[in-house]
Amino acid sequence: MNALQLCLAFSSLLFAVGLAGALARSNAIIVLLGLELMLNAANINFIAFWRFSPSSAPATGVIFVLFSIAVAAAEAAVGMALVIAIYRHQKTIRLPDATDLKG
Amino acid sequence: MSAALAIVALATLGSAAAAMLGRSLLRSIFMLAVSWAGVAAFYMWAGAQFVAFAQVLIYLGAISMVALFAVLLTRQSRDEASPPPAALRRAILAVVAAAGVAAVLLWAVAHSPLAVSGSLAPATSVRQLGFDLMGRHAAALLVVGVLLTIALLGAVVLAADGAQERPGDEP
Amino acid sequence: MNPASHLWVIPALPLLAAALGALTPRGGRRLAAGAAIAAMAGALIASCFALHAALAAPAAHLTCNFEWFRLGGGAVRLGWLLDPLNGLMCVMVSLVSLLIFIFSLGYMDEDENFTRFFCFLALFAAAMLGVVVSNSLLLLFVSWELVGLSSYLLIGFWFHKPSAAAAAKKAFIVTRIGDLGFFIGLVWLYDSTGSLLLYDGGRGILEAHALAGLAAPALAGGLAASTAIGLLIFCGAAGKSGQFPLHVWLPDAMEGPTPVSALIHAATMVAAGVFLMARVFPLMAADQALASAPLHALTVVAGIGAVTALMGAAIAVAQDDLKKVLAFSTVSQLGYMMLAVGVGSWVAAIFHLLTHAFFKALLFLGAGSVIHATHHEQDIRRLGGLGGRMRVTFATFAVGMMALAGVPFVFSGFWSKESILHAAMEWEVSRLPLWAGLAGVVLTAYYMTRLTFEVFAGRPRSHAAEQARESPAVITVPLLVLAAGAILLGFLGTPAWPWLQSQLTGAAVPSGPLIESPVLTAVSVILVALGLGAGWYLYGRRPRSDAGAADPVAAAFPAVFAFLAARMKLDELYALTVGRLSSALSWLADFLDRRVWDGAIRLLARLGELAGLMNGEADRDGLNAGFDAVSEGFRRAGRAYSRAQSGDAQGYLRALAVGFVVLVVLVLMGCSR
Amino acid sequence: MSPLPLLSLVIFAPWIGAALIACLPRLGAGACRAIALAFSLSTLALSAVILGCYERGAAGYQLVEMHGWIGALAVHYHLGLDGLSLVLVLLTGLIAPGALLASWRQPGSPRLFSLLFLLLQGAALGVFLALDFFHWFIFWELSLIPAYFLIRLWGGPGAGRAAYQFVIYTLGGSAFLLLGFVAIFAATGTLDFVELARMGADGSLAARLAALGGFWPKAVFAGVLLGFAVKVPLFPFHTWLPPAYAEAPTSVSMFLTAVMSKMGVYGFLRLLWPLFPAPLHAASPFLIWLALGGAVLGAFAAMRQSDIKRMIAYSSINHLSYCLLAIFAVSAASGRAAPAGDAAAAALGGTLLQMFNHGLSAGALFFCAGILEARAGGRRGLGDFGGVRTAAPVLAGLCGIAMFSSLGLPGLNGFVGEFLIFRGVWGLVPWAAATACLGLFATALFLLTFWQRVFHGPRAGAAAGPFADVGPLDLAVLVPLVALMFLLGVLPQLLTGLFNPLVASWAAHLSLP
Amino acid sequence: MSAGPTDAHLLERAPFLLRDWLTHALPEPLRWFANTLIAIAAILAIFGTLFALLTLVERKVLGRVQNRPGPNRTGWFGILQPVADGIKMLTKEDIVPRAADPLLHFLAPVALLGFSVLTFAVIPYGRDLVAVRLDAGVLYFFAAGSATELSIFMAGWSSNNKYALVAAMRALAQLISYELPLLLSAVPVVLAAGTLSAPDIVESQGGFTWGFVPHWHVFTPWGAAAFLVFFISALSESNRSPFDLPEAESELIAGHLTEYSGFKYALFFMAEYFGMCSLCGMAVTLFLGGWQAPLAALEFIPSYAWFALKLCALLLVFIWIRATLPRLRMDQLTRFAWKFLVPLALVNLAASAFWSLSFGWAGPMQALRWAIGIALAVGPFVLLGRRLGAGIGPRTYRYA
Repeated sequence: MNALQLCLAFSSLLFAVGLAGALARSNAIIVLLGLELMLNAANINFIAFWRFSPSSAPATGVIFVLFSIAVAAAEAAVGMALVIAIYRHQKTIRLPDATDLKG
Repeated sequence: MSAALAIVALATLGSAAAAMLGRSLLRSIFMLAVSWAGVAAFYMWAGAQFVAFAQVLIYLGAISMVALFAVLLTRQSRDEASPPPAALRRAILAVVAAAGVAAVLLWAVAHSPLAVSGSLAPATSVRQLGFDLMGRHAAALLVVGVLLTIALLGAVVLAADGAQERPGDEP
Repeated sequence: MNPASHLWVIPALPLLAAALGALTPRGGRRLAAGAAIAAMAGALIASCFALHAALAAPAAHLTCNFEWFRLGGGAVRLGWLLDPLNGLMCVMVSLVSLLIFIFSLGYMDEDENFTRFFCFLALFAAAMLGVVVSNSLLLLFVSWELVGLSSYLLIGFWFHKPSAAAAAKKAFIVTRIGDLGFFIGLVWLYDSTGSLLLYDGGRGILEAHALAGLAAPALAGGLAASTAIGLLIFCGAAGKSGQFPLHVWLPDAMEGPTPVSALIHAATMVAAGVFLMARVFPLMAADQALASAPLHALTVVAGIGAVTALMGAAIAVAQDDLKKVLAFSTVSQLGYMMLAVGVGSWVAAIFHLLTHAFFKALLFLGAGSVIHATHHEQDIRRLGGLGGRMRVTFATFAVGMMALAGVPFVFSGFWSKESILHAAMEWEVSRLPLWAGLAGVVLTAYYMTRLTFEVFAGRPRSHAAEQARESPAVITVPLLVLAAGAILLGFLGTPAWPWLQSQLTGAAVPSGPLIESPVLTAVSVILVALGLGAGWYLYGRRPRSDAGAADPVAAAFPAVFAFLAARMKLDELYALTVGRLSSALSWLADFLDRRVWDGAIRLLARLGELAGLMNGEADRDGLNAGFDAVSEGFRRAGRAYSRAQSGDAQGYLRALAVGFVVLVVLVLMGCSR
Repeated sequence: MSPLPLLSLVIFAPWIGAALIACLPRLGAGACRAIALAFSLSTLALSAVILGCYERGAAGYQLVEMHGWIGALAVHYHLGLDGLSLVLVLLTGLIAPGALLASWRQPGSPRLFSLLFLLLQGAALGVFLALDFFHWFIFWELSLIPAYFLIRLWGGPGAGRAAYQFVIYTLGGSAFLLLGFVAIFAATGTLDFVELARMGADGSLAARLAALGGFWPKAVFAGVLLGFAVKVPLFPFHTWLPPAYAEAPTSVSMFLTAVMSKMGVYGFLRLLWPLFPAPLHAASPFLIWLALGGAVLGAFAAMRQSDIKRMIAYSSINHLSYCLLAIFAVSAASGRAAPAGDAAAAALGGTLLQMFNHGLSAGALFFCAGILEARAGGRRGLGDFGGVRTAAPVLAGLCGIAMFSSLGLPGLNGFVGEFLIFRGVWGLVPWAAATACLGLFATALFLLTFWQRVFHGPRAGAAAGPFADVGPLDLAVLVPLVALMFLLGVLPQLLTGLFNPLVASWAAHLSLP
Repeated sequence: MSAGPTDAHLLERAPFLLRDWLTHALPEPLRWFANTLIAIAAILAIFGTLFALLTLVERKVLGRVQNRPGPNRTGWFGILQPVADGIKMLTKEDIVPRAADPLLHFLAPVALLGFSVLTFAVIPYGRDLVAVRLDAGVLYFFAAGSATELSIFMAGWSSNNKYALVAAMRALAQLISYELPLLLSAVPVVLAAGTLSAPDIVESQGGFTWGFVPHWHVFTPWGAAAFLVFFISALSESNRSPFDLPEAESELIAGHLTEYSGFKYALFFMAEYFGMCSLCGMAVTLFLGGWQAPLAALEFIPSYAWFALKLCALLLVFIWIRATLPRLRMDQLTRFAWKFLVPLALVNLAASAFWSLSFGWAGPMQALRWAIGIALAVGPFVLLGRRLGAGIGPRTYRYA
């Protein structure tokens, strides 16, 4: 296992942890944060490939991660606002209770 | 090198797992902050200084704050009040699914022939990054800017719904 | 320097005054009146200059033509014309107008729409002068219609009186009937000659080239185009000048204020028709050379003129309204003028026009003075005895009356009437006009004598007449000036010194003896004396004692008198023919619209409705049932599928994760196989 | 060539205004009106700009804008302006703001009204400027819808029925028009007016239509003719007009009569005549009778109306029939020897002048009728008034000028157009001109009767009580119109100069394929 | 840390000489480590001393402003007062509430102090006198600064006290609000200097116009405006009056510090002063020319002395403001940030861009450039200021 594979393993595990959190917890905030973790894991992959890639494309990975972080920030802001809005309407932020979109 | 990586990875994973498992929401967030800091450390390790600082600035400085606020504003929520059997079932299912995904990923990582180039990190100065951002990726940068603006406004509108709060009060 | 190029100043001055008057508020009486009078004085001076320039070269037609607008390949052109005829008319019109303007200052003093009145008067003067100076039939027609408009406005000046409003409308409509003929004539002329300029250096319609083309027998029956066009133009002239079938508006027009009656309906506007005939005389006379033609335009003109002269005089005999008498006398005199044109002596017509303008204006103003003094009492039966109370008015009125009656040698009317009768006598076609003219002479003398005695002799027969006193100087001075004109003007055209004739024709007319045909003169003098004597015998010898007393003639011939008093029932005839016809036509048009065309559309709509109804039935029972079944099926399928939509976000995520794993595994298995 | 797409701007400026009003829901009534007026005035302002860059000596289309649009249908976005369009755009620019001002004190939502009105104005302008049937027809139909709502929502008691009849009738006509053009497209593969006119001139259009089948050339001609005949309207397809004009609110009546009725005449000149010279020539002896019917019977029918607005509506029929008469006479004479050229030029020039002049005078008359109606609290019968001239002398004066302009008094604008039409028609079909004179007579008769009954005599009816004279707002509408009546009566070259080359070229090509 | 300038004179080189004298005996890999340790130690020592002095100076100055002597009992003019305070703090009982979260309660002051200290790493104290030469130094500074917010929240929440929690939330809102103008006002400098590295920014401010006007950014229109915004935001970021709401004694007892005592309290205190110092240091670096001398003739004075002088001057201004201005209300605070400072900073960004673009303008164009620049700086200030003043009336208290 070389360094790159180590990094990738690290990111995979982080992704799995995030996924588990997002699936297991019923609190919407934690679910959102789990998603953030998954995003972070993806970012790690980008950086890892950038760092160890043979062709060493100029800074593409870094730039992608920057954009990804920006999008994550936006997602967090909107997500948290949604959580607050849901809370205001239903007095709970438990995801299993928020099933108004049921068909 | 690998040792540093291992330490960082373990710290990150550990704190993340603790965050996902923890009972207390706030503690979870603090643990997550640690985990994010770990990711930043990984970026430092990989030589992506700028990204590392951005990670700290945004995740520690902003997202964790937002999460904290969300937690505090929704404190009256019946926290984890689902009946134990259901929660347990969901937890088991979650762990199984996550484990499956992890297994697949790890298997893929392990079995992929991944070549590693130099041991030296590719040098990327902030100046070069800036030129790239403003040059080849200018359009994307603009789009992200618009996205962030809209997200900010949208978040304000969503959260301020009904209550007569000033937009500025919303972090 | 072409004097004609400045001719536009003459109509422009009063037009300016009219515009000023229109924009002046009601309070600006002095401004409006002052502007109008000043403009008229200016126009008079300019006219004098123009006349001077025209007399310098009587035979030349000074023109100034210009392009109005371009159309297609060509252009519509207008122009100004100056010759002695124009010049004289200009001077006459502006002088009479000026006097009447001044008269109006006193007469209209108490009217609240004083400024408006002067605005209309100035507009009228401008239009009339425009008619006179234009060198294009189109421009002439434009001014012509404006004359009609201002006459309409002035007749209806007291528009709150329904009779005045109706009279104004009648005047406009009746003259418009004639004008439509004129319009068609104009269009025809334009189409066949390509121009409407009277004189255009050889290309004008009154010049030889065009006339030759028009005089050829072109229409059915060997009629020349010029005959038809001339008659159409004569329609317009007849309408304006109150010739026989179209004269009905003129007596009604006396509803307007008296200065208006004097200016428009006696002196100037009604003369416009005669002027027009004189103006286009070459065109009217173009078919004379065409011996084969069944009808000559001038013959018709002469006939109509004769009929009008006689008819007007006859009706005047039986009128009781001061102004109506004068109005029918105007009709009659205009008939004389037309007669003169018809028999080929347009010069005599113009001579009579000029003298008539003065003495008829004088008479009307005298009547106005009487009416003013008696607070709008116009019924001669209720007047009387004014001779002693209003000496100036009486004296001047008597001058006018004698001029109109044709009292020999001193008064202008005698000379002009003599020249007309002389021309009629020399006409070869027929003697009828002469006889009609001579008959008219008796009647004229008779009804004028009747009028004078009724108004001025005897004793007052009403309170108003008792209270009457002489009018102020602003009214009497114009009377005196006009009286002087009524006497002196006649000496411009005596056969012994035919200055007017030679100037108008542009060729020296040899002076002859003072009396051209002694027999005719003798006859007419005797006839005048007869008329005067009869009038004196019936009305002067024993003046009417009170207003209710019957007229001596009415007592003798009640049927005839009533027929004449009812204006020969011509209005009723019109109501029965033209009025009925147009209302029938309008009923038809309305009926077609409301019932036939609209009915057809409605029928279509009903048919459409019916079709829609049937279609709807078919749809509901036939097609819809099948669609309902199918859509019910879709709805069930959708309901079943929507169960998967649990709303559980984590469930979706889980499914995603599991799906991902399964997918990867499947792909791997596929690859390994 | 101007770099600005001026013509698109002319068309779309009112629509931009409409969109603006639609997008600002909180706008106050005054602001709505002001915006609408400003955008309505844009047409006038832009036509001033157009006048600046307009080549007066040229007969063809100017300021042309041509862009590909729908390739599959060979549809182009094609705009162009010649003398005919220019005159009508000017007219629209003059009348539309006036009509909006006329609606200033009208009850009801000014927002919706302004919006619909601006839509209507833009659509009318589009009809006058479009040179491709596709969007021309869109504009043509789009003008109906706002008009329908304007009549329906703001009209008098019978407005519902009148508006319905108006829309259904004209839509029916347009349906035939559309079918006709579908057939033309099927035969030629193009919908461009310029192209079609070229084909019409050399006869290939007829030939291609005939190739579809012997029945088609006549059917297509009849369909197109019907579409325009209803719109103008040509007698006897005019029954929708009096109720629609009478029931519409004043401002809409003004616009309908001044601008919308010109759309039909425009169609005759722009489409029917160039595209079907031969069929029109064949049909014109019959059509002349119809036009005469409109001119004479329309005028006589007006005499019988007791409703002032209906009366003016009939006078519109009468006036427009003169235009049609001139067109049909020219068509009847086409193919004759050369001397007819002068008369044809006069007739066509007169037609264009008459279109403009009728817009001015009928617009002003409807406006005056609106004032009377407003003062009388909704009554507008001839018998409801009396002696208005005593009560409101200024109104009487201005209305009188408009009336005399309408009955063709020389010195005012109406005369020049009618004179030229009669002069031309006389040169081509003398008996028709002579017959049409009956219409002139009847016009004078009914207008003077109207004037006498409403304005003269003692004060009676609605004028018996307090009766206000015109206010500044009314003057703002009437004075420009009246001033133009005088100006164009004296100086018609201001207008004829714009379209003279066009008329000359029309008159010079009076040939049949 | 590099070897230090060799061509400069002795005083300028003194820190490096001292360091090299201490470590020259060590072998090469260790020397690097030792050098770093020495830098850390020096920073801690110097700023620790500064902190001690600053507490004293603040109290003395406040006293003078309020017309009283201030501490004057311990030592000469009270010079030993900080020592006395320190001893007191160290010896006091460390109280942890029973309901508190002990771990976070402990971690909070430590993390706060840690992050505060971290920010010192990138500030250039003198020519080549910088602990870590980072390419993205300014970004690092802000990243580290933003992390302190977390610690404050930690403190507030872990105390399990409602005052503390409310104060923590207030602090969060305030810090986040003012973080934005702070960052945005630094961006123009980055734009002008074309680098994120703090030493390079200082270098870019070297030189003089006409020999006596230094090229400091504060002497440009946009720079002045940005400095103003930065300074105000810095006041707020360091919880200084008039923005000291989180620890408003009269409303919230002592804010998030309510449940802290003894040494932990001292750590908070220290972290706060450290943050203040580092912000002032960054302000000096960005706008006041860092260690550059104000006149060419004064360059004989060593660069670190100039830096210290400027830093002290700014700190005194901080104290002076504390003595002068009253506290703002919460709504006024956020409104001020979002409606005034942020737009101003954004417009200023444009002004700075204009300034860069018009770099080549000369002669009369130069005057125009100044006119436009000043207009771009002053205009928004006036316009926004007018709007800002419009809405803030006295608040009506509904239940009072």
